[in-house]
Amino acid sequence: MSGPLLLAVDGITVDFDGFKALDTFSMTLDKGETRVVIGPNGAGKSTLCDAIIGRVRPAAGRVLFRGEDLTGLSEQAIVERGICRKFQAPGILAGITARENVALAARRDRSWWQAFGKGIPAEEQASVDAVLERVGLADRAEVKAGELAHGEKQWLEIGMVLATGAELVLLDEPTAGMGPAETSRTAELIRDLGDTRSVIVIDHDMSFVEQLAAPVTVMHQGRFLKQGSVEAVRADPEVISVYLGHSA
Amino acid sequence: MDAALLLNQLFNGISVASIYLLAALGLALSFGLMRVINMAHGEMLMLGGYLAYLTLIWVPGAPGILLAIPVAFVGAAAMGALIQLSLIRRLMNRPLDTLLATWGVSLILQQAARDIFGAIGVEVRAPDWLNDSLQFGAVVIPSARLFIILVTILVLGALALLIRRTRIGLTVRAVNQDRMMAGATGIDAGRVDLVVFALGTGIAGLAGVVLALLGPVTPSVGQSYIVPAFLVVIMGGLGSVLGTTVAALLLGLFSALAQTVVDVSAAQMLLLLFVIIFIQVRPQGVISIRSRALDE
Amino acid sequence: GGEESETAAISEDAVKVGILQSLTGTMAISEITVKNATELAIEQINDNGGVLGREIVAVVEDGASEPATFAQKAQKLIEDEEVATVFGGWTSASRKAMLPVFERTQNLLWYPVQFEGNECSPNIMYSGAQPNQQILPALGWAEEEGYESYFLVGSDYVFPRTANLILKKHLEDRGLELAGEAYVPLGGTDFSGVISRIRSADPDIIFNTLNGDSNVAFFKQMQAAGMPPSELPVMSFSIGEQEAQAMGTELVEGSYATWNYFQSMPDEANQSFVGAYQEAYGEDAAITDPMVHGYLNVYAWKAAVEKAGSFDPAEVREAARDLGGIPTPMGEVNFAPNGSLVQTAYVGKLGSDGQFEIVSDSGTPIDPQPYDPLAFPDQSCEV
Amino acid sequence: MLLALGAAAPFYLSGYNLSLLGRFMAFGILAMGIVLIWGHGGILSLGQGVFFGIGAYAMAMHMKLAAAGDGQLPDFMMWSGREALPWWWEPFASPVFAILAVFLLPALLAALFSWLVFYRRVSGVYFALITQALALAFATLLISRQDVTGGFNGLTNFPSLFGLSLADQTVRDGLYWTTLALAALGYAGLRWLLATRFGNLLRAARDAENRIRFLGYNPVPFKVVAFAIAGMLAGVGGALFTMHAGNISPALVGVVPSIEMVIWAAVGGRYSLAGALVAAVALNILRDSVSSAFPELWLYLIGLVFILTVTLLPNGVAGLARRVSRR
Amino acid sequence: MSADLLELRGLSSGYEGSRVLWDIDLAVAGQDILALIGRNGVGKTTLLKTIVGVQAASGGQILLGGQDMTALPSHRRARAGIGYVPQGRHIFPHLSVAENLDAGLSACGTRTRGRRVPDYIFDLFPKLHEVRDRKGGFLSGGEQQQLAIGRALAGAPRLLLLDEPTEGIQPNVVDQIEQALRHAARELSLTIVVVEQYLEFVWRFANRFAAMRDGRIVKEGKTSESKASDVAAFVSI
Ligand SMILES: Nc1ncnc2c1ncn2[C@@H]1O[C@H](COP(=O)(O)OP(=O)(O)OP(=O)(O)O)[C@@H](O)[C@H]1O
Ligand SMILES: Nc1ncnc2c1ncn2[C@@H]1O[C@H](COP(=O)(O)OP(=O)(O)OP(=O)(O)O)[C@@H](O)[C@H]1O
Ligand SMILES: NC(N)=O
Ligand SMILES: [Mg+2]
Ligand SMILES: [Mg+2]
Repeated sequence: MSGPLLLAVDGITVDFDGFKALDTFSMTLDKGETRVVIGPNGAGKSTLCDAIIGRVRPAAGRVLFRGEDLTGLSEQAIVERGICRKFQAPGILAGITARENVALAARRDRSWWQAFGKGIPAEEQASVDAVLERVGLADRAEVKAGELAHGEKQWLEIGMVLATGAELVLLDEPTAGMGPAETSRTAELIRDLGDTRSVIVIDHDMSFVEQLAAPVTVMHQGRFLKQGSVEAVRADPEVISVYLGHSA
Repeated sequence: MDAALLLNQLFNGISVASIYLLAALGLALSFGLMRVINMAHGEMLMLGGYLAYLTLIWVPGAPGILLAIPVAFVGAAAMGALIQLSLIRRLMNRPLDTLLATWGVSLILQQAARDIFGAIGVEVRAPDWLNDSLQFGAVVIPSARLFIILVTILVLGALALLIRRTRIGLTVRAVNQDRMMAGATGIDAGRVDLVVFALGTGIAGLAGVVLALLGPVTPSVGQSYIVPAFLVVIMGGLGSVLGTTVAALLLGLFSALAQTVVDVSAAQMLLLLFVIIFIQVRPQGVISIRSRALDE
Repeated sequence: GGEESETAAISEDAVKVGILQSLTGTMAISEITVKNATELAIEQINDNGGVLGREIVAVVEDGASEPATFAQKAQKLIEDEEVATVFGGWTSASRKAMLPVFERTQNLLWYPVQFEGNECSPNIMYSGAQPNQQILPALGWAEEEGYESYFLVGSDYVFPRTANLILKKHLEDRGLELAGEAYVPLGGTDFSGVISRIRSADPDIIFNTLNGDSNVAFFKQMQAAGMPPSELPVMSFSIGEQEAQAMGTELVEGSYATWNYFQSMPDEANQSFVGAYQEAYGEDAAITDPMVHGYLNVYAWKAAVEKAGSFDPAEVREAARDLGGIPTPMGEVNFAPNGSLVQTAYVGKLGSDGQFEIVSDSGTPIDPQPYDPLAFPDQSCEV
Repeated sequence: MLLALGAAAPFYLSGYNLSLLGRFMAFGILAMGIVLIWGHGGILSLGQGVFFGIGAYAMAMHMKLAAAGDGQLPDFMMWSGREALPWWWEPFASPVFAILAVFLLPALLAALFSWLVFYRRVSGVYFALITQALALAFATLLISRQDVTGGFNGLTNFPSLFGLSLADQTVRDGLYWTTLALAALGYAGLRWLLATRFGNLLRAARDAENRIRFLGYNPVPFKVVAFAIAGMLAGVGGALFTMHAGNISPALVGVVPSIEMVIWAAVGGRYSLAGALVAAVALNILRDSVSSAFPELWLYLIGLVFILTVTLLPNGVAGLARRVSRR
Repeated sequence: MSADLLELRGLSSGYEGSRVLWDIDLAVAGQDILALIGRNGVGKTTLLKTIVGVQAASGGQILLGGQDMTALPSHRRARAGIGYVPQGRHIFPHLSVAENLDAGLSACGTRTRGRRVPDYIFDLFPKLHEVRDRKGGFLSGGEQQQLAIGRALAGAPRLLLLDEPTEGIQPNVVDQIEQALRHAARELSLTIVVVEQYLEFVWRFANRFAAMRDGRIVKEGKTSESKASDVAAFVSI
């Protein structure tokens, strides 16, 4: 269903003063694949993102991206290799407009000596417009990002992640604070991405997960618990007992 | 280098560290809480020193020096409270501006001291038992320095108790970590700021008293201790009392030992170099607090 | 330059002079007293008919304890106020900064403080002691007293460092021992390391070129460490009556100082000067060596102007050398051809009243020697 | 308009006042650098005196060597007991090297220092305090190495500049024109820089450093480059100051002057290049006249100026002017 | 039904330069549970913040039990009986769970002395007992949400403001939170205003609702009288 192996998380353990937020966790992701990661609060989903993106150093294990070991690289070096992550809390530059936010993310050459110029190249300009269109912020483009509503900020940040052109996109609870309609739009957005990029989505909203129609990995207490389609996972008694309960 | 020199300097280092610590504690506390640095903090040392001087004119001898301690504490705390209410409160969330504005306060206080007490230093006559020294073989321990170490240990103990064990301490830590939420849970953050700031400047006032036992009290006495105190805060890590203590010890000992081989001025240079190298290794300071917040 | 100031600064009945001392900053406490003494002399001269029939008008500027400000204000006094001459300076740093201004404008500075020598500008009259008029006589006295091992403590600036450089050459030359040498930044108060080093060096005497407040900390910490001046003698070069009293005499009592003037000097000229000063500035005002030099500089300038019959700095400075005796509180003195004052050195011991008791003197006035022949054999003064 | 005012100055100011204006304008060049790093980069440096000092000393060393003449030691080395010129003094005999050093040395040192600190993600108040310690250490170093730095006295007594006599009024006028030209150049250059993407990213790094990291930018070089440029401007200011004033000493580069430099930018307006330039000149003129008339008052006054501008006019006089003109 | 506990009269509020709330009039009776619904960005969070006082009102009045709160700082309002569970939870990250709860006692004001965190909080959220010595900042999102509610309850509020309590919470914990809140509301005679996007959840739980659009309240009513699907229009596009 998808291309060659892109990401391999290989037995990583993240230890916080004796508490193992991730415990020899492994997973792989193919090029062009979308994967949903669910699991109880505290299962280690956000920590997984942190480990991939270089925010926390695993005590054991490796993260391989296109076969290259990422362990020990700086955040921006990892971003340069084509991984970008959206945080659980929206991370945007509040002081500049939505468009400028996206434009910054869209810059291909991010070295300081390339910055002594004004504006951005036409082809990047076009991609900025395309991204804004795609996340539905075209008419809010000139608003200061800090003044956007919570949900709009989330979209803007998704837009920024897209604009970086990253091959692997990590979305940690992209629908947090969104209503059903926005959620559907977000799902649509992510499905569109599927052709060109690999995506890892973390969320608790099962209806959203359903709309994504992608394979699901379930985590529990820092470990791998299950993997399968949404339906399979929903029906799994173990998943029901540790996570879903009966209301969902 | 001979062993006696080394031992003497080790002891001196601890006493210098004590002064650094008393000078830095208040800075560290209010930095942790309000993210502001009070550049007039050195002048709280000065104030403490002059208050000790005045107290000892009024009550000479041993009772005087013991009385000077609460007098200086209260006096400097009151001055701190005044600065907090009139200036720092207005500059909430503008730490760099606070730094500059309090520098203005520092200039004014120094000049005022010059106009009141004269530009030349005044001398605090300590009782004879503080001018003595204990001798252990080749190691000579001046009792004034011993007294300083003792005062520091007491202050530190009291402070640790206050922060760890009392409700005031809890509210201080809560405001420290999330000011908005502390207000919403019923904590009067403004009062916590005031109390902590006054407490910190009061401790600086104490530092002024012990300094007066070693040297003259001059309008600029604070300036000579304030930069090392800043370095202590930097090395200590975000407003942590333990970190501040460890950093003060490191810097005090480093400076004292450096002085056995080089001049005081070279020792100052080395001190900065030491701090810059230190932050290469531990940029978060001695005590680092891990947090999940994206921006610290 | 000089030509113009001849016309602008000097009117029918007045002549403008500059006084440039630190009125603010760390040096103010000392320098203000020199300014006062200078003003006292001007007032006295004006009361007695002025100079060449003209009243002296003093323009006072603040050097703010910063060398660059001294240079800037000197330029202002000369180029803007067009003064005939300037009285001022204390630290060598301020003098060094002003020197090029005086040389460029061909004006004349009267400098009142003991210093490290190694300088003789035709545009400066140095009335403070040269090293051979203060430091070396002190060493001579100490050697006679039988002290063999010397520890040198000083503030970190040019006077102590150069003075000690000269002292070290002479110690070596005389077969005396250098026990150690330590410098503390100006205003520094942490002597723990220095004292530990003194203790382990165990000298016979300390030669102290510390300046200002550092002295309080030094004597205090020495006392706390069990080494008061009564146990370990200290010879100071920057502690005068005023400093001793401000520090509290208990602390420094029994220590020594060498100067060319002490307030306790019994001569009548001195008594009347002390009386006049205290009448103007308070009964308890202490009188120090630099003040007297600041005071006598004005009289020397007056004498030179009268001898030259002109206010032109070039002529005045020629006339100032060899005036044939200017009466001053420290007796009759004279400027040598190299522009420095010929004067006697006195060693004093500080009593509990804050006054020095003179314990020794050089006997005859000493010719000033800007370059010490031992330390700087190849240098000489060319004026 | 400012340029015209500056250009007219030689025609109505006396030699002394022109030289004062020249040195204050040199301060103004430095103050514009503070606007770059503090206003736009959020980097408060309390150590600009260091870079000012490096530029000033580089130029002073050259003039000192020129004054000493061939093969001779500068006077202070002689009386400090030194027998030979230190190797690192030697290249300063060349005027070309000295001029290059004025521009490059402060920039390089600023880059190195700030890289060490920023690389470890130390910023804000911490950075300000470390720069203050740097200023203290630099001044202390200068004082304690008297034999090679002139110590507390600093360097003074250099009568000529590149073979021209500084006593000559046309040379002094020329110096003023040079200062004016460099100030104008600095202003134009910074304006351009702030309008580029570099300026945007610098401001983004100021507002949300970690955010831009996760967009793949490394904020460190942006801050380092800005700091180096500010260092260079400070160095140029220092060199010009030394030429105008005829001396440089540790008293001009330590903690207190370094902080005063920030107040120039604060009073002018931390985001305004022109404001900082004008404020540096105006405050120093004020200081010169107030300290002559009421020496005691100056410290109270500057203290009050600090407090009032920072609390009441966070955008300085430039901000006030803009607000007033908008009405 | 008792008299109105919370009353908003012509309340407006906003951020620098932009007005977010426009003349809000709202009354919440004692022991009511009011669901505040509306799309992203309509001003729900801003309304709650303005009621607790961490955001200043630019006009109008806030009355709690008839007492005017408008000019009071937030800690005074907390002490008057307003408990707040913010969006994003705002746990004190370096305080332990137990200390976070202790801090919640501050809302008891001068009555704090000698008080302990009531046991029923641990009965409501057993998980908190398990992690009571862990630092708040190290908890996962769901754990933090429980802690935030527990902390607000520790202050014995009369009025509890909840901002999206199910956001980012795993489904079975959502159930738990619902149970806990129902229980607390009943036992402690709480009045609750809850902002929520998850309509099914609030409809099970609230007895009244108010829908917001563009900073105004556009519809109010009883949850029993309108179906969740009827008001869904206010939440979706
Ligand atoms: N810096 C840290 N120090 C100590 N413990 C931590 C730290 N960060 C996370 N943890 C712990 O690690 C566990 C995993 O947290 P993580 O945020 O990865 O969970 P999650 O699956 O994203 O949960 P949620 O769905 O609630 O967001 C939690 O129990 C948390 O308390
Ligand atoms: N700090 C702020 N500064 C300026 N504007 C803000 C700020 N916070 C929120 N706003 C604006 O106020 C409006 C209302 O925001 P608020 O957070 O109250 O919405 P909400 O209804 O809670 O939305 P959500 O469902 O996304 O949480 C939005 O348009 C938002 O852009
Ligand atoms: N000349 C002096 N004492 O500096
Ligand atoms: Mg998470
Ligand atoms: Mg909200």
